Amino acid sequence: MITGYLFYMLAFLLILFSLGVLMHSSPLFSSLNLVGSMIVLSAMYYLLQVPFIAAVQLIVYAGAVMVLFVMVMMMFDLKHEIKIFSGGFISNAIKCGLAGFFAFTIGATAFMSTEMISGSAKVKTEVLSVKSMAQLLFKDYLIEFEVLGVILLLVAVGAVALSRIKGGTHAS
Amino acid sequence: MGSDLVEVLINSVKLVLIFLLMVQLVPILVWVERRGSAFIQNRYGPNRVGPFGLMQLLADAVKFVFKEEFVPGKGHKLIFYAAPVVALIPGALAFAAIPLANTFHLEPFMFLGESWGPYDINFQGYNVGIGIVFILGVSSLGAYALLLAGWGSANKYSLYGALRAVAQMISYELALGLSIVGAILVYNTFDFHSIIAQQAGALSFTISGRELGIPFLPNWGIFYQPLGAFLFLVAAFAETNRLPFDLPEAESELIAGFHTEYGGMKMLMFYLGEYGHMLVASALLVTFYFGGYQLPFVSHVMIEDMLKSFGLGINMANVLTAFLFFTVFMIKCLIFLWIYVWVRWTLPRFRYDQLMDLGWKTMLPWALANTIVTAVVVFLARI
Amino acid sequence: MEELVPIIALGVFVALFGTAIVVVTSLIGPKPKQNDVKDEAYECGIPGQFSGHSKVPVKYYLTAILFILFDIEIIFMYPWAVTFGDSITEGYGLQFLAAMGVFIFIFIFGLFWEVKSKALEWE
Amino acid sequence: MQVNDMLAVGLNHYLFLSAIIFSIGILTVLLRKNLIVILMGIELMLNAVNLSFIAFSHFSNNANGPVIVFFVMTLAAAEAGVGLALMVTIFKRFKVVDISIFEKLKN
Repeated sequence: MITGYLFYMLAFLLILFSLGVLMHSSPLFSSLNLVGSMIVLSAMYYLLQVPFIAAVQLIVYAGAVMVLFVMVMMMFDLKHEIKIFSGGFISNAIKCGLAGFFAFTIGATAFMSTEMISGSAKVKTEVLSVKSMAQLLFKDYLIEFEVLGVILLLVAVGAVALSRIKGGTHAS
Repeated sequence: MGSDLVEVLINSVKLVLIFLLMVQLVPILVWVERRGSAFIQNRYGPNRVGPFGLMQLLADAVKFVFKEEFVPGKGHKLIFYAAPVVALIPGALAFAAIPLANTFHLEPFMFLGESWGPYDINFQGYNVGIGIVFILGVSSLGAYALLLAGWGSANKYSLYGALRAVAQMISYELALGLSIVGAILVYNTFDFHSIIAQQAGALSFTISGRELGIPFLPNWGIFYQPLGAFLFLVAAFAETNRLPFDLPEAESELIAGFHTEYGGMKMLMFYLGEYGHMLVASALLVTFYFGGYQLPFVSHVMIEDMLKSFGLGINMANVLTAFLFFTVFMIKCLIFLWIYVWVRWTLPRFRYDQLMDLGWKTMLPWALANTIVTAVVVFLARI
Repeated sequence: MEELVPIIALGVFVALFGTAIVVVTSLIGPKPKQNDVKDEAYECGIPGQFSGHSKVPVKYYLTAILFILFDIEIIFMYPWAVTFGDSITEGYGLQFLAAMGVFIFIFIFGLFWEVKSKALEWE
Repeated sequence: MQVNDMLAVGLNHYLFLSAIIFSIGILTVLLRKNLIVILMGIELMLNAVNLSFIAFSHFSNNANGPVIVFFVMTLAAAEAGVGLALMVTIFKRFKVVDISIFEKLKN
């Protein structure tokens, strides 16, 4: 019962914030809207009984990635954009139509297959324990986990190398 | 939030009380800071208004309320006003997730002509089950208040102060997060109640099946994780931007850092956020390494039984015990808050490159070493 | 998940509390006339030289990127640390230790490389 | 009765929501000019997918979903890191972060 109310509230907020990302003319406000949608998504994960993933969403997305985005926005000092959308009216209309069609397709598919999924009636009632997740992570997905460590190392090297390119934001 | 009216009421009052607890701590801490610095520097400090200068804070509060309203001309109004409000939220949300006293049981009682209960009441805003990870997640949102304040003021000193503060916060967040991993390895849980329960009694541990114990020491985490506790304390100092790590507010370089353009109540709200963070850090330190709300060697059942033997009712005895434990918890927290003040007036400020070097090249490797050694020792002890 | 309700309630309450303080003090406080000099950014009384939103060194964002990467590696240690004790009693502790050992080795290698490449130097 | 039916939130509610968020992400990528906002659109799409993963795992009682989400989050963070490093480099070179820079690449 209360889950239903919470879901609709969070869904409304999520759509609102996402539209804010799309529509706001200032990139800084777009990024702040994205921060909002990340926090709402974290609440939604909590609602779906994966509190650990919810906390990770807060730490990684809201607390780290979005801080970086907001910081870069403030560093660039981007003004409000007069023309925020690329392309002309017709091409944009086509793009909107395609995205709408895509959303409709996914929605219709979900609606058609809903009996197939809900028929299994295996809805989780208890909270997903971190331990069962860790079992999967460090046994079944062990290779992926180690590869991820290597990828993070490569990204660090790449970021440092990119920042070495001459110039500087204060040179302008 | 609760199944019936009384429980919902109790829980709501609890939330508000915990938040007010955080808010009212600020004037006390400001007083402690002024008098404490005076004590350390061998002078009097504020002593004119009221006994021991206690009323000085009231005078300050009145002054804050009647300050002039000011927004810098080029500043962004919405962001400028939003920043202090945002600064309040992470500290409050994090503090409400920490248990302040033991869970106590209320037998059914009569209220408004109806019978209510029984209840089991946590002295805690909410029990999220993943405790420490939730707190790390929520307090990582603290960076936004600084960024918003720095950008909204349209002042380059504010912006630089904010960027410095954020760079410092995120650098020390690594050491903070990593220093706790050792403690989690020892306790095997994220949940605060379980962590505190494991610290009951006298110090005892099992090595390869043999029980070893030191009867005169409490079973606190500090004896398992001394290095982790120290790293946590230092990282918490840097997280809260306190001296010796208060580079964002270095007066000689940056005026007052990210809140240069703020005054009056809005400035006070940044202080609320900062002291809230300090309180959360102290509470975490107490919970992880100093036995939480427990008195050493004494369990809450013993005190409840003792109170009952004095002829108190069950409910009364349980509530009184919970309040006793709450007092113990607050005293432990206040000791660490005093350490914050003490360190502030003892150590000089770091230089910025020294600060970053300390975070990345000293504390992070030491925290990593702590984790590895703990893992190996746990493995060898339990195998 | 019932616990979401008090979390949201507290968040909203604190936000309202803060907003109320900001609004009330802005109503109570005196409002002297603003002038151009007062509206300028505070720079110790010297006339401002540059616009408020000046450019900042790239160093800060590099620190933020490196923070993200190390932060993720640390977060992977949390589920591991919670499960490690159980894994020993269930008999595959060595496997867990080895899995995290390799990961931490990569972590240390990355940290060492960063220190070596002077990406963490502040002048 | 109808209100109660509405409040019984099932898998398809979450899937609809995920589809909507994904479409908004696609539109952000397709329509916006600013490169960093485009990057944010990609983050939005990834998050929509994460939401559907978690929803599927919740409604079929399967612990694999959260693990995959964990991996996706990690990769998204890494992608954002490299993406923003590229943006800063582009900003240094062209003084704008706009998709118009790709027109300059022709010559």
